[in-house]
Amino acid sequence: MQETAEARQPLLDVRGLSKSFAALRALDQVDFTLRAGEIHALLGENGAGKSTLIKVITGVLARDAGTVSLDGKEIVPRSAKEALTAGIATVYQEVNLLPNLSVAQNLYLGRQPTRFGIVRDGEMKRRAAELLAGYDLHIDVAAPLGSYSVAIQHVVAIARAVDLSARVLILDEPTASLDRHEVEMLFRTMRGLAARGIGIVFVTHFLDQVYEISDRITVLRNGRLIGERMTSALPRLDLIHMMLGRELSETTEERAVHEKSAAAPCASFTNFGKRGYIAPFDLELRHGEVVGLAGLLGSGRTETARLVFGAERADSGTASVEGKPIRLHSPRDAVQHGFGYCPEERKTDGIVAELTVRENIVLALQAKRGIAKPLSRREQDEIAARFIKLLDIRPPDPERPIGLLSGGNQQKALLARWLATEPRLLVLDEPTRGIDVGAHAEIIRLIRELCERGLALLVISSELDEIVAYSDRVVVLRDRAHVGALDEHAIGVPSILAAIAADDAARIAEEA
Amino acid sequence: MRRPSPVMITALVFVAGFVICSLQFPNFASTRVVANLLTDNAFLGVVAIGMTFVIISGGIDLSVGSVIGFSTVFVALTTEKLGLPPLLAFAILLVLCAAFGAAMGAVIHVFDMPPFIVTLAGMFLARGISFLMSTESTPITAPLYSAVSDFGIALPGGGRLTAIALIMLAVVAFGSILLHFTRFGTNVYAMGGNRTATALMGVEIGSMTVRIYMLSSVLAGLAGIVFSFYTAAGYSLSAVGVELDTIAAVVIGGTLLSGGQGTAIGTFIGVLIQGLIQTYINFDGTLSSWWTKIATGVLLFAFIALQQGMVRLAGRSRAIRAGGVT
Amino acid sequence: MALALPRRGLAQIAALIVILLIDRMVSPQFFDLRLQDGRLFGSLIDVLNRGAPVALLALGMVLVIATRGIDLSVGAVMAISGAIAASLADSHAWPVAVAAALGAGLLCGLWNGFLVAILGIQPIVATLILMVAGRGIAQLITEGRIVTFTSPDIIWFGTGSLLGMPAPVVIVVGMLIVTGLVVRGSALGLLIEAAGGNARASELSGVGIRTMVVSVYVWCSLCAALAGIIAAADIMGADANNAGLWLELDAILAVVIGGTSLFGGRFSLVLAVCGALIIQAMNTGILLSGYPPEFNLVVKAAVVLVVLLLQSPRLSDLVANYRKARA
Amino acid sequence: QLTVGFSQIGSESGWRAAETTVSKSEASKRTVNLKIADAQQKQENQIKAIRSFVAQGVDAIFLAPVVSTGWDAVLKEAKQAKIPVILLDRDIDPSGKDLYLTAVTSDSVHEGEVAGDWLAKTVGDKACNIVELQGTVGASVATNRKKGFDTAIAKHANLKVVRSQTGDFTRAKGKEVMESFIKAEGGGKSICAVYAHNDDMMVGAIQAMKEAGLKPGKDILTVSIDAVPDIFKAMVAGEANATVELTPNMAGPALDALIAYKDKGTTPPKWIQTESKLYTSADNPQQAYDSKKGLGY
Ligand SMILES: Nc1ncnc2c1ncn2[C@@H]1O[C@H](COP(=O)(O)OP(=O)(O)OP(=O)(O)O)[C@@H](O)[C@H]1O
Ligand SMILES: Nc1ncnc2c1ncn2[C@@H]1O[C@H](COP(=O)(O)OP(=O)(O)OP(=O)(O)O)[C@@H](O)[C@H]1O
Ligand SMILES: [Mg+2]
Ligand SMILES: [Mg+2]
Repeated sequence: MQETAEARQPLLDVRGLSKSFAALRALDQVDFTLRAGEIHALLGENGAGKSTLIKVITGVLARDAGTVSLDGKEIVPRSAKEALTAGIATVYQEVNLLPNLSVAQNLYLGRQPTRFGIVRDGEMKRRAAELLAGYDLHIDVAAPLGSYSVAIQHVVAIARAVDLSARVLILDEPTASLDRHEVEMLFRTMRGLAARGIGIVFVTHFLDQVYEISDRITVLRNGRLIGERMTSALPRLDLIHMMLGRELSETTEERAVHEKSAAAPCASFTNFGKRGYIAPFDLELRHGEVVGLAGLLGSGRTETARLVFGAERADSGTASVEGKPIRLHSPRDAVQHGFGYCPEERKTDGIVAELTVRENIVLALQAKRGIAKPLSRREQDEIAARFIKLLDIRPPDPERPIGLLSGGNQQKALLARWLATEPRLLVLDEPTRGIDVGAHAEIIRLIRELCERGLALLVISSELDEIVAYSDRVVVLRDRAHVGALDEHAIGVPSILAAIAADDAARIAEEA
Repeated sequence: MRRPSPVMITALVFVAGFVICSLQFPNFASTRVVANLLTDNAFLGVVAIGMTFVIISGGIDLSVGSVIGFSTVFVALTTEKLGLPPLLAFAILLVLCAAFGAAMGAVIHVFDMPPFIVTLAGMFLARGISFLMSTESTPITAPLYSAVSDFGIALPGGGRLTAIALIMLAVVAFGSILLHFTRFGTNVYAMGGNRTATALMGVEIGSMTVRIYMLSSVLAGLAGIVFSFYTAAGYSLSAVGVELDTIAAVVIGGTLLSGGQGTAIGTFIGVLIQGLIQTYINFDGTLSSWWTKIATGVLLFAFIALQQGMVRLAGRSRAIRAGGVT
Repeated sequence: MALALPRRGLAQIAALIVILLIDRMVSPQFFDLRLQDGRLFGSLIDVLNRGAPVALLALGMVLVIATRGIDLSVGAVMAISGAIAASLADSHAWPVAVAAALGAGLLCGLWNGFLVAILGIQPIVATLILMVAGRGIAQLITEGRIVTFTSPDIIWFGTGSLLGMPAPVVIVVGMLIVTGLVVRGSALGLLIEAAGGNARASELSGVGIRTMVVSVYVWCSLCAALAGIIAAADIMGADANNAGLWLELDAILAVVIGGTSLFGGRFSLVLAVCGALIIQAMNTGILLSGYPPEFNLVVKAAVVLVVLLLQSPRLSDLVANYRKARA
Repeated sequence: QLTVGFSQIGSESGWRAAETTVSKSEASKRTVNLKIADAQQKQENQIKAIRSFVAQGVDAIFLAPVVSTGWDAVLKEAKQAKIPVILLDRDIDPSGKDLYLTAVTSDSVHEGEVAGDWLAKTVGDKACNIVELQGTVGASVATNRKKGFDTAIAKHANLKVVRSQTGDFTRAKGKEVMESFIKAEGGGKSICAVYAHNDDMMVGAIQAMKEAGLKPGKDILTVSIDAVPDIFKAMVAGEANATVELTPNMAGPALDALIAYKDKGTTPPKWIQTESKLYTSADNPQQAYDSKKGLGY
């Protein structure tokens, strides 16, 4: 099979592609070859230039130098539309769909079935439902896309691109917000497309997935091509070395069991809930403890987080901090009580794109201190510099608008925003989404370290391994209700899966 | 499970307002008043449909009032001074308006400039050109004009559905179809939802921008023609400030100024609500100039507050975020 | 939203200089200055002095726009405050009249802020209500006539001078400094920019958006009220029908020329004032040029477009690309 | 008792407010019920107002038209409903001559002529550079007052309009425009007279002249139109020279004509012209001021 792939003539051939943003050389003489029928993983650290390469290929960004040829013919697309016409379909890194349009309209934008210029709505909906059924998604395609979770939106984006792809399909971190089930579904589709001779470019930070699906790997570092290898011929540690340029003592993701039961409750919520949003729950968070929230997509994890942070106002129950009841009507209240919250939707709920990295980092701290007590410029610079170093945010320029950072680096800056407030309780919704292996290990180490210092953490992650790695306790959700809890001795991927699936989670936990 | 749409709420608000007026004034609930409402606001309705497209796409068009003024002067001068047949004058006018709108759209897209400012410059320009053409008001005597003003479908109860009212209804119907049932319309919503994403999904936003402003200017030109039918004259100062009335009508009709949401029929009802406020004040007939302004403001507030209240009741509180910063 | 690496201010200042030079071309004595009754006198001073009301409006408006709002009512607020100041000027001590006028401004601002931040009405319609009704209120106060007054203390606000500078100019500079201190000396500036840039993210970071939005509208109305006093003092009478008419558009234009996006976020007070001066330099130039008034609007449209085109980041990109293509 | 609907333009100036006040008092003098609809300067609103007067079945309609054209259709409706229409303050386009009973107006071209003639007479043979403050661009009053003035001075080669800009009929703009005229004309030394299309602009211009160290009324002659109280105040102070009256009492003659028509069937003449009286500082400005200041200017 390898030989045949080798023999195939290049489908997409990129030679000497360069792109600079002002002084920053985002791509430097990059070559990249995609063959028909292969799945090609494009890997690299955060900010390595993967997304930029993709955008330059599809003409969203103008290139400075280099050539791109498709099927041996040189192409110079000047917009996404031209790339599409040429046969290159792309899912860009951030969900780039239209929340105000219906799911069906999103799927068929620009190519709706029409009769005499009038869109055949029924036909379009029927086809949309059919298309999504192929992904095991049975949703109302007439509802606005924005009413669905990020994960569903991602599936829709993928379905659209797959349906459009004529020759080449490019997927920039499509799996970041999907859970196992959806990922499997996606992989099945990808294999099917590859078998039909379509070339697929796949960007991800999950190395397991790389080895599961890809035929070939290209690695970028600091905008330069490091090398292209057959997946089967590249051991994991070598790959990491290629990506980081250094060794990474791959953290044995094993749970450190420590005694916390004696610790005082840092924050507790009793009978806390909101009608039509999430069923009332009891939740206690102790100093130095990591509580993981596990559940399927839409099970109510984000809802729990938003309620705990006051972003949604509870209509029942009470919240208390250090044993004293508190008012929790807004994020502002929560911040005053020392809570922090990294939301899952980075672009819409996290970053303020126009402001600099420095301003984004100090934002929550400043809001907490109040308007009258401004942080001096010196203090701001100092805080920003500290966290840029601590979290290795790249490029390490605090005065760069954060919107110009790569996705993973934005995520780090958001984490820095909350760490700067020295919170007592930090809620992290998918904290490692889009973060590279190096930084991933870094963040998990950081989570542990924070706990040592007495911080309480509530973490949501679709990566069960990850949850298992750092949680002291796991709360399992289903259908917008807390259905069970696993204490530290019971935590493990199988037991969590069982709890998610089982009718009576508590019983399973006991048995385990 | 579906919550009542903003259009439904706007329609209910209009009906409630009409009922209140009818209870207060005996002659109010008549086909005459309803027909007058359509005739008197015909030009506003036409131009507001164009504005609906612009606002849904995330833009704004401040030039429409001036374009109406320009159109009336242009029609008057070409028919009266140059002796062109009116229909030919209309055709030339609409082509000019299309070019004007296309130019604004192109500047907005190519130079990435805010529509507010580009169309503000357009507003100065169109008004300025009408001043240069003629500062006097010119009556239009073409036979077509008297024929149009004599035309009318008599309604039971003394009302008369005039030609310009019919033009407006046709534009509303045309606008609804274009907006809700064509690819063009969907693209308009898409651009209002997220410009970048729309471009990434393969829509040519450049040509869309040009076409949207072209549509708005053409409809403003048509509104100018309607206005000239209404007054049988061309005058460079006509329709001053109409852009704000138009925007208000569109927004009252449930369209979000931030783009991406709204309906053509909602705009139509918004126009009727504006007209209803005017009619109420005229029927009252005792208000001094200043009380007229204050009453207009208070009624505007009443309608908007009623609408907001109903929206809240319909349980959309989650979608409404702190006001100015949605 | 077009993100770009920061590069601010140069375009505006260049535009201002170019327009002043053009003014010098149409009117050779443009830069002449002399002292008249202890007050500087000359076209350049006219630009500053006549630009003062719009500069004040822009100073408030820029904050509103930075929160992604807009305030159409400033012209009407000017009329109200002028009417109040004028009606009280001769019967009460000047501090009373000024305080009453500013108090009215405060109430107007609270009303706008209430509609926008608490009721959640879109700013453009919310302030349209006061734009329509406010002028009615002002006319109600003056009963439609021009209320004249003779109190020299109030008149000082329009025609007095301090160290040779006309009082309105002094007031604008003072307000610029005060606003600058309040906004940049505290964390308000940062929080406004954050809230305007991304309201959801800011709210989730613990920024209290409502209070901030209300206070921004209040400040805007206060600036407008002050501008109203100046406008009334200038003609020694309150003209409720015409004071501040259409000035809201000039103020918005000034803010945008000053580089603040109508979609909120980053703002600059100094550049907004600079924008107001650009507009006034253009208006004064038109008046000095001696062209028939039918040309005013056409010239204005052309200048506005050119100034904004020069600022457009896209233009420099396009020029650079063109150069590259030629090379 | 008669009910008359009056479609008033708005309240854009003090003169307009005075016209409204005077109309009300003239109506109550004759026990006529006057319904005033304010159009906020918009023709659309005036048309709507006339329609609703017709719908309400008033006895007569007074119309102060905002522009001269565009009334045919709506006036036909009034005619069909047999409601007489009287125009106040401004005439409409001749195509509709039979659509109204009579027009009570001044002749604004004539007003401009009166102003021009006075200036020509006062200046004599001296060369005189005039600056002109126009009304709102496109407003027919402004166009006509300019036309009349131009005709009057055309006969005198020594009179020349050197600068002409719009002051939008307002004090503030009048002042601003005058300021730049002064600068453009060498500090005002070469200006011999100012002509303003209304008194409000002149009041502003007078302030501008004073602030520039000039003496209005002495160094620079002033002539304007309307005769509002504040211009008489300036005359008393010796800062203004002449004004041409535009009487706010249009409703009085109109009501008289209407009552005669209703009671005795006398058809009034098509045009009742009001007097355009010239006031100068010789005409006891203090007395004129006292008589006018209560009229709601
Ligand atoms: N429009 C832009 N202007 C300026 N700099 C940019 C722009 N877009 C990207 N960059 C910079 O280019 C570099 C490469 O970014 P890119 O988004 O391609 O990284 P990536 O490999 O996709 O990273 P991640 O895994 O975090 O998504 C980054 O340093 C980023 O800051
Ligand atoms: N399979 C599904 N079918 C229909 N609606 C769904 C489905 N999954 C999620 N949703 C909807 O998506 C919305 C948001 O879900 P949300 O993302 O908050 O859940 P979550 O448990 O936090 O999941 P995650 O954090 O993994 O995305 C909810 O309103 C939910 O009704
Ligand atoms: Mg990326
Ligand atoms: Mg979630």
